[in-house]
Amino acid sequence: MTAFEFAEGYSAYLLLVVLFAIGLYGMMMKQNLIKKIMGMSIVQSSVILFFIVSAYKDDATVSVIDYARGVTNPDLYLNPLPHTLMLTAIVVAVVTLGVSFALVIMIYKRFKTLHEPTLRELMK
Amino acid sequence: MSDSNLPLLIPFTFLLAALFVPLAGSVRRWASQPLAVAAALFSLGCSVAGMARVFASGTFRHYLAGWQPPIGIEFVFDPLAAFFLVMITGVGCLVLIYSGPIAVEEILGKRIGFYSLAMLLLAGLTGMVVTGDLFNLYVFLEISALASYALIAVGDQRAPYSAFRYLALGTVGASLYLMGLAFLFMSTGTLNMAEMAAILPYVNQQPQVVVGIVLILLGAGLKMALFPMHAWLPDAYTNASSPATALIAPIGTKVAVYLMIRVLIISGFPAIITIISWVAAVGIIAGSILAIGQSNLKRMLAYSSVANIGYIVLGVSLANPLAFIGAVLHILNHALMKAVLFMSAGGIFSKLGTLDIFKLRGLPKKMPFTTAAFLIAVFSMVGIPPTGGFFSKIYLIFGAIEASAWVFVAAILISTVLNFFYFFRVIEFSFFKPYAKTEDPAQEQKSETLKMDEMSMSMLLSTLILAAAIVAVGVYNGEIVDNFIAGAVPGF
Amino acid sequence: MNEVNRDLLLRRHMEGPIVSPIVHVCCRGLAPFIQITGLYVFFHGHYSPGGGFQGGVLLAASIIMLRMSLGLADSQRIMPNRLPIPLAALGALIYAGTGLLAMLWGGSYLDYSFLPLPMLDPAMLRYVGILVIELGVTICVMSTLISIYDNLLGS
Amino acid sequence: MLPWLIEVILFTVLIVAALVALGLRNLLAAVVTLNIFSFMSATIMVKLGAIDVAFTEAVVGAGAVGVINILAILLTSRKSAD
Amino acid sequence: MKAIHILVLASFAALLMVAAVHLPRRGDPNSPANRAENVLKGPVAGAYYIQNAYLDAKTPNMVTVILADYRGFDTLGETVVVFAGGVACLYLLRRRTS
Repeated sequence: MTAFEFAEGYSAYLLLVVLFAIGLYGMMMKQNLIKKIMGMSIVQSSVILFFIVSAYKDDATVSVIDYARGVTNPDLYLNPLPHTLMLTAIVVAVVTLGVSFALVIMIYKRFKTLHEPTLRELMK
Repeated sequence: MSDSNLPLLIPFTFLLAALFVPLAGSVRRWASQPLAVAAALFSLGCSVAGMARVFASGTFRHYLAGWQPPIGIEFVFDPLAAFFLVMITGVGCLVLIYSGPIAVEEILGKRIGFYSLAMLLLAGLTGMVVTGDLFNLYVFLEISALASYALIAVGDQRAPYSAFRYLALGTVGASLYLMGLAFLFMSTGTLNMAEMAAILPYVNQQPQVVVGIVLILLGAGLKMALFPMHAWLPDAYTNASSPATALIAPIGTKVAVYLMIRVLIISGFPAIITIISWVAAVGIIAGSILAIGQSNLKRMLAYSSVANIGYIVLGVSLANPLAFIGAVLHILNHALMKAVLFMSAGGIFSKLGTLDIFKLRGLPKKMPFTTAAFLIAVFSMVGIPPTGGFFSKIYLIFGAIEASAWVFVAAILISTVLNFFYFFRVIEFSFFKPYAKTEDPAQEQKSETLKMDEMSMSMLLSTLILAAAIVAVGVYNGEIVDNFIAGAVPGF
Repeated sequence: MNEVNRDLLLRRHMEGPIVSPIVHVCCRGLAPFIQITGLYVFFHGHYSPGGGFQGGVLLAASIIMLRMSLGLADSQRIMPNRLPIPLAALGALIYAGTGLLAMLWGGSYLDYSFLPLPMLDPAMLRYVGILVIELGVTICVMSTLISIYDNLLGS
Repeated sequence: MLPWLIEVILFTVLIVAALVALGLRNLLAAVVTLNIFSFMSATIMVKLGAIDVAFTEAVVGAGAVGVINILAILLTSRKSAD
Repeated sequence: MKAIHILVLASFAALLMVAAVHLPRRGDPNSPANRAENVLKGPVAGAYYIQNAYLDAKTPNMVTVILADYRGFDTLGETVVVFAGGVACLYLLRRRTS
């Protein structure tokens, strides 16, 4: 395998792993709770994109029937299964985001801060 | 409707109840609890019927939408699932009966939401147990997770922050699970558990499969609060309201253990189980030591949960039949014990107004029946013979001996001694401390004029039933193992 | 700065329409088009990208836009505050009930080819069944998103 | 030309958007950057042929997440310490 | 402390990268998830959906058919997740009545 082919086949995976790590970095290192939530949605996006990349096929079209192509050869269409799974995952991500903002608003109402070290102090 | 609808009916009843509780609750506020209890009872009946059928005629499946896997999703009712389902619905049902009066006290005006979320939690947990599809499992995981975030967030002043930490770690766990699932899906091309178990041997030693399994196990470890990843658990259990803790603590983390067992069975117990068993052994000791340092009763129980999860994971990861039986029996025991302990802690908090271990004086006089139930659970926790905890620990120790892992035997024994220490403090301060020497004379006056002041009838009754169940599990442990668990042991 | 923002936001929502007539008219004019788009996306999900969830989000977006511009009091006529959660339960019930109907008529759960509609072959029954459950999803998603917005604002 | 190179460029923009969103101290600006992030991921999905998912991501990013994000920031604090 | 976190994170990312380069390459029509027959000679879900979605439900958009029919229970779960989010927000933020 040449370096060129390697880049074509695997660059997307590697970049998405980097994105995953960036999201985790945001969740671990950032001290503001809203920043943590942003890290969370970055992590979820990277997983979603990972599945989407896995559904790609060379020379295939989108998974809506093209009557000129017919449906006998599955190589002509993208794999629709990961797309479907990720629709569900996106919905789950959005709802988790809503609940986390509800929690953040509750925390802010009680402690008037979203800065994590301060919150830890207040918890003691 | 035929019999093979049973696996569907169990989560589905909870889903339907979760939808009907807000509708009924907006008409009659009190209607929410009876509806929830009725749904749990119906599911318990379905679980028992399904269990009878499993042990009469073997595993059966329900193909959703009529599509056979791998095209569609299937629900599988096998011996292990049956065991977990009966445990979850039984404990859940009793906790829901218990929660009636205390929910009025602690989460007044939010009862409709509480019962709707409790139904969603149980739907998610039972669905995770019964499903045979790895992505469907993720959906159920998120249902139960969302419900438990919300349930934990209502409690004392600090509850929202601990719920937020749980949410952050839980979402990372779910994302790791999904990432691992992506790796496995891309290298096997299927999401169905049975089919994946058949395909994995063809690709087993490849790095992407190993990493995928590790990611899934990491996600499950975060969800079950395995020792180094337990950061969310103590705060969450301490700060949440009593009914929420009593509902989540016994069964919430166990289903993550079930997920781990499933993944290990699918992947044929790969070599990483050695690492897992060491982590679990460290967790046993560390959880017990951390529990000794606590003065809040609920917090102490939370750390003891961390230690007990270590026992269970150790038993699973030793990968021999005896240890596996011990782990599964300990899951049942721990669910019963933690339910009793947290339920009586809720009762103690509502009557004494404190959970500080050093202020529990006079407890046996004031609440004799609660104390009796509490003591039975403590005996089981420490491992005193007629109770269930003794026998599951014996199985675990025999399993460790069979694997000739003497370090783990030592870990279990040391942790038993530590268990004895931290529970003995509670007993000491509630039974044997003299009434003198308090800084607060008003408090003194109050505890001197002790009269019997028990929990209300439904709370007490469900607590006592569970305490009796602990003894029953101990007395009939041979029958339980032979009839219900032996069929669930995978081939090692 | 922050407190001022917050007060402004809340006052606008509690008391009535905001000052600028341009924003007011634009939002009122735009909302029906968004709603039509949402309905189109929902009904056209069989033939092109789209479906229940996307349609539901678009419908919710139009109503949230009206809430932002008209204020909470005036937009009550479009979607009262108490309605969303029962409506969401109803949406999920439409979905669950369709599946249950199929099960009661002898099939597996959610097997639309067993739906009790006469004179349709199984494939057409599935077509209809998909439309019905997408309707449930639309209702549920729309009302839940509105409910989340209301609750975040009214807390 | 090289179709996958377009993807790499889009992914790079995505990563930069994520880093900027995490780095900005003004949370409102960070939220706007996160909307760019969401839009970029929708674009990548279109490039990879996942039109349904791209449509959902775009609708959600513009219609739901953006509104909820901004609402939450207006109701809490707009400044971040890091 | 910060350095240790970043080190852990970097090694985690490195582990994932090592695993990722062993995955089937992007766009491979013969990867296990994309081909029509698996190693056990059974059908693979993705190819089955492509070939049969229109025949089974008269719907050209395969994703819709999978979403609502083949894997309909996932979507029911998704709807329930949405409902759970709504109830959770209500439970958390609605002021106590009575």
